[in-house]
Amino acid sequence: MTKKVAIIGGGIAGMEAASVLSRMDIEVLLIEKRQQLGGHVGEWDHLFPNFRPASEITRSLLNALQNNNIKICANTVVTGIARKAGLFEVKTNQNQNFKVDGILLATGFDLFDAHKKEEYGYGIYENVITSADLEKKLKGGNVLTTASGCVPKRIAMIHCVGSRDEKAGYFHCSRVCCITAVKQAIEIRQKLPNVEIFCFYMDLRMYGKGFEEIYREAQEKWGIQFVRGRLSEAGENIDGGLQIKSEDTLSGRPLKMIVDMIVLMVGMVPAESTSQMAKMLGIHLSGDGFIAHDDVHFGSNITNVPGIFTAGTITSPMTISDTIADARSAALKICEYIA
Amino acid sequence: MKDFGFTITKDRQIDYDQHDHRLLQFVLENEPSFQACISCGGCTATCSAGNLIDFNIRKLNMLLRRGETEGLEKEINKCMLCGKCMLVCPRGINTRNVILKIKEAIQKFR
Amino acid sequence: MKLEGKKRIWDDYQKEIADNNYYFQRSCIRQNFFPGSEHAFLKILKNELGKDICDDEHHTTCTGIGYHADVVLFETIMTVVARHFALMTEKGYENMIISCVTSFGIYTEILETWKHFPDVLKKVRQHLKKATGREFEIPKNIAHASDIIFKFREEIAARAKYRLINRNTGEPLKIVEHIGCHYSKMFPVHGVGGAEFPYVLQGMVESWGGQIIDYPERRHCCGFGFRQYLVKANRGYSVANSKKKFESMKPYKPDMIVCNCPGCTMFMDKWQYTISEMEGKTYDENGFGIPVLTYEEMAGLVLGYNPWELGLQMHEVQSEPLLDKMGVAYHPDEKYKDAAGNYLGEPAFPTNLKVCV
Amino acid sequence: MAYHHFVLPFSIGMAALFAILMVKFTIWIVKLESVDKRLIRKNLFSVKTLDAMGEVFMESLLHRKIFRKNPMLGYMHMSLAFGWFLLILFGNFQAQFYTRTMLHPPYFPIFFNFFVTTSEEYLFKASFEFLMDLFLLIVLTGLFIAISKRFYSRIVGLKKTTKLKFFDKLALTSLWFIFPLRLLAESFTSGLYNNGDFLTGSLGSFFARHLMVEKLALPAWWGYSLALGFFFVALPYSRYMHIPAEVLLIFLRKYGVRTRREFTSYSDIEVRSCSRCGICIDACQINNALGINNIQSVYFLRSIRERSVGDEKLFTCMLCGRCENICPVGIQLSDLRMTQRNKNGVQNTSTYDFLVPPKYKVADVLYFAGCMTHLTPAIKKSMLKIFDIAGVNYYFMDSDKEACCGRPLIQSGHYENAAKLMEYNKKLIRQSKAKVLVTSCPICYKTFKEDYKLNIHVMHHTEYILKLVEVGILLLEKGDSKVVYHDPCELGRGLGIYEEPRILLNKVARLLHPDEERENAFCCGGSLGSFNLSTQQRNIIRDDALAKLMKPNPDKLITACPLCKKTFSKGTKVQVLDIAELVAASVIVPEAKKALDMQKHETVLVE
Repeated sequence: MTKKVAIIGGGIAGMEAASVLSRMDIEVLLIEKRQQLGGHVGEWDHLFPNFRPASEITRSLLNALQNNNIKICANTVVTGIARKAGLFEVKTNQNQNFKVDGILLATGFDLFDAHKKEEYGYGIYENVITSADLEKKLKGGNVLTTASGCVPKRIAMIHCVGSRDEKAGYFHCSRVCCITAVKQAIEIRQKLPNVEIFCFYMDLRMYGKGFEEIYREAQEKWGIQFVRGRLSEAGENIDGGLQIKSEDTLSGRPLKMIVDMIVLMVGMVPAESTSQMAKMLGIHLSGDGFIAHDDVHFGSNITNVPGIFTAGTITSPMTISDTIADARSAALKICEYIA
Repeated sequence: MKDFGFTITKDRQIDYDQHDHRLLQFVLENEPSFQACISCGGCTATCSAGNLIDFNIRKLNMLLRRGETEGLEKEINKCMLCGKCMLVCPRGINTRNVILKIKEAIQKFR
Repeated sequence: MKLEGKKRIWDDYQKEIADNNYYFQRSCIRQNFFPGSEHAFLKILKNELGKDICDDEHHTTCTGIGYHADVVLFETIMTVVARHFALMTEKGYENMIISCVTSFGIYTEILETWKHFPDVLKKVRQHLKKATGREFEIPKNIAHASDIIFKFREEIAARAKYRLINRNTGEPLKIVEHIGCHYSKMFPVHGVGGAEFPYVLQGMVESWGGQIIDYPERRHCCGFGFRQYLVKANRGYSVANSKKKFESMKPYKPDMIVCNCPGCTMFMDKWQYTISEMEGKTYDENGFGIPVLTYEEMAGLVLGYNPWELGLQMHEVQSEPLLDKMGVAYHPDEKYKDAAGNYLGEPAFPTNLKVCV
Repeated sequence: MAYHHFVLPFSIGMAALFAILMVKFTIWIVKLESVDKRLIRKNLFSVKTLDAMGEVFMESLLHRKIFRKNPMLGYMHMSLAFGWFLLILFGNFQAQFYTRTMLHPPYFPIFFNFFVTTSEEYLFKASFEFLMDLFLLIVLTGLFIAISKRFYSRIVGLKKTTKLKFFDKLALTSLWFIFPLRLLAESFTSGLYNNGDFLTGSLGSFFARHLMVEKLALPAWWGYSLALGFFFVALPYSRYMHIPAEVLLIFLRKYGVRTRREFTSYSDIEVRSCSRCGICIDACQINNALGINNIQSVYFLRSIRERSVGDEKLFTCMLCGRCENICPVGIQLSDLRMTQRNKNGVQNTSTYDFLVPPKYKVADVLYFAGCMTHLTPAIKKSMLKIFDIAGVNYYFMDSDKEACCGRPLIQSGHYENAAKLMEYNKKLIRQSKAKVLVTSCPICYKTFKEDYKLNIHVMHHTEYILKLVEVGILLLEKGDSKVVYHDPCELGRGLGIYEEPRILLNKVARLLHPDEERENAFCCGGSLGSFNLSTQQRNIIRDDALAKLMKPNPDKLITACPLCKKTFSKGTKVQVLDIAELVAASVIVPEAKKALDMQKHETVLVE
């Protein structure tokens, strides 16, 4: 008899795991709360480190889902999961009731709500946007302008917004924001060659393959400046410009400058659904609010509840490459379990 | 003007918009490798002059980047141009030329 | 600036403020330097709003200045504050109004400490008992005096004789508000509107017809800083902070500054004089300086109180230009007379700051 | 007297040339520094003048140096210069023999074959006719190579030939026409009168058979004269000015005049003496390894002439001295570059007040490691070990308070700033009362030796160690490792230390020889002389040099400069050592050493 797996979350982790499992002759239910698959990546324009269009990723993942073993349930939210006779019974808001052998949680992350950093004035100052907003603007293909329609002359990119910040409630590093800032800064410079860009960082964590190289390119080729210091506060000027204050820690002096636009590099935080799901299933969370693995080295994809597995950013912030790798290993783990 | 026995303290803040960035522009145009500085401080650590006095070439370069050029001339004149900094720079910055260009720029924009 | 964004934050920082029956805790600086302010406050509460408020002659300073100047220990100040609670308890009140932002900060800090460290509270009760034989209840509600005015701003607006509108142009007056660091920066939840975009003064100004100016250095400290002012060698640092604010607000051409904290009022006012004497610089267009008012004085003007009774002549920056804009009636020749009508003589005039004579 | 209007262009051109040259030479000599003038006065009537004449003959006519470097190119230059010289010389003899008098107009020998068409006999007529045709042929072969070089420079083994200006083109074109036109003119005339020797005669009879030589002869003579005239007028304003300038240069050099720190009249003569042969381009690693071919000495000198010296030409150069070593004219190219880097009086602003001499310290030997050696501590350690084993009373003068020797500042053109550092070091040296100063860094070594004007013996550690070995204080054990020695620029070409390291290395290892060594050694690419090269560019130069050095497949690469060591060690897996390290590892410490008497020490100290 064919085995059946429910994958909750149709972002790139869920999609990749679904396609791998389906090729191993396992029936997959891919449950996505929204109309579209692709998750956050679907809303992104281009990707680091090679400026590849994000749509290429989602398209190729979607193509791999064209398979008889996969059933996609869009606009579907899981309302309950119960264990019955070694199987899981999954109930949804569409009044469906599925019996599956294993469950893969791939519900991903939420972007940090930048409103919470009140002193940065997101939602109040016209020219404060988030990295996700910027990505939407870039995707729209329009010229980047300030709220008053002018071409910005100076832009500040603020790293670690909602990451590594006890005051924002999150201690963890979101891993992808540093490199995203570099990527976005380069993209802005490509579109607006006369704009000055300052990245305000706490530490630069260019850990991935090719990251350091584009960081260097950002400095050398695009003249992007990096200031080590956290933004303390932003204030709006009489002409809509933004006055920002930080310490230039490497000069050991406070720094003030007027910029035309601020881009807040919002981090990855646990999705709201993660804690609900964890509660419902009795899965452990780690201190950062993401799903925990009991063994830090061997425990990836495995939860404390047998039969329930994880893939992607439900367990910690990840890049796309890491997410894909994690989804593949999750497929392997789940396969071992149901075999 | 009245003497109150105290004066208004000068701001320590770097006011980026109030500064003259011509020096920096000149140095960057003539020695673009300066862009790549990550302020690691290797140059200062190996500096022959820096081992004798409070001469911090990393910080000077940093202040130049922020347009804080006051006092730059007095400081940069302590450099002996020996080139040790160039040998240790992890980003391959042509530090000696940076210094020469700073000196030149100081003359130019005096 | 998007108002919806601010409203969203204001919604997050709603504060419970008692309706009536208040025990009033005066402020050292306010009653000494702006004596008309607390007088006006009591008058507004009693006469205009008909509230029951106890102005107790037995309470003392909270010792906050000493505390922030590192000469009074936390244990000491907690006991002094405990005594004030005891006085309130003895008088049968449960809601406390605090006139001073420094005190307000200290009270909230102490109450927060007791919440987390019940042992400390126990000890303070023992200390107070031992020292004075008194016992106390923790107030049910603590509010800064401005919170009360904020709460009843619409009632005051209904009784207003003047509005914060420039009579000549019909435009709202442009007003800079300054809430004072200790009002909500330590505990944003205890301030109306929180710390980053506080609403307490803005709410009053809006209700009374004025327009708030949000300028880049709005959040910056006035420069008082206790140690910074108290030690003469540090005063240059204190004045530099006020100067930073003046420079930042100047392009907006504000008609007045309204302050929440008595210390801030004092320094925003007096440093304008100092800067004008030191550098010949003033921050309005005509050389008078920007008038700095307490919120009680502002409320008093709105309600049509006599500006000299409000004590506006006690300020370093004189307020006649503001009174003229608002259309407030005043008698120039009564400016330097006491309540009984005796001429008190003119003060020494500043060199650079203009004064209407 | 023989005359025809066509001689006018030649005569006027020649007169103009002589007049211009007179003016130019006079100005140059008048403008020389007074010290230099004194040198001329002192040496004018000495054997040095004869010496100079000899060199003029060897270099300006025979082009011996070019010959050595590149026989094909040498032949080209020699055939043109010496061939033409012989044509003129023998042409005059011929005219004299013919007229039997010394007095004839200057154009007469030049156009001899036009004026003398009869078969009238004179002494050695046949020989003269034969020789004149032979010399013409020699010149023409040289010209053929020159023209080919212009179109295809690789014929003469040059990778790149120089680029030309207007007057150069005029002079060059005229020059190309002179000898073919002479050949035509003489051949037509020979054809007309049925005379001439193997070349002009046979060509003449050939032409006479096929062409109307009677109508062509005169225009050809006109052409010949015009070509000469144009050439002479263009010469002082073209690259060919190098011919007379070099002659003057040779004399002045023989008299002891040298390039100075400032740009003098002598420097100007040097700049004008450049023949634009382009040999410097081939020697330059920046060209060979990086393909940058607009900063080499030939272009740099041109930029001086055109007053367009830019930072790129000025500061990219590594001052390795390879071009100077190979320059056929012997121009002091590195020093000339330094005259342009000179920033004295402009940026003399450095202050090194922070350098406070440490406590008075006396020693026999001073050791100055140098800034770069502090980044290669193994060299330091080895030297200290050698000093200790040798029992030398030494003082390590820059052990913790490192003051730079000043050479990097000199190389940047800040001589006056460097002088401040030199003053500090001199004070230390003087107060030590030492007799020998040993340095590990050739960069420091050169400046201590040349700029400090010390009255004590300055040695590079290579020389010093060898001395210790020679007097028997140090005993070395010969190992079996195969090593290649890299000559550091400043030590080799800079100061001619080639033998000492090789003698030492032969005592401790098996020394292998790369193709390019000694004067022809490469620069490692780390040079402090360049201010513009990027790390990547330096790495390419390094790798290029390494590839050639490593051809003999050594176990170890030995050098004698901390900077070379540091540069090379980043580019190869083969162990790179300083000679001091290898020696220190090969020292034998015999019991007998202790018995060595102080006399041996004295020998070292005194020398």
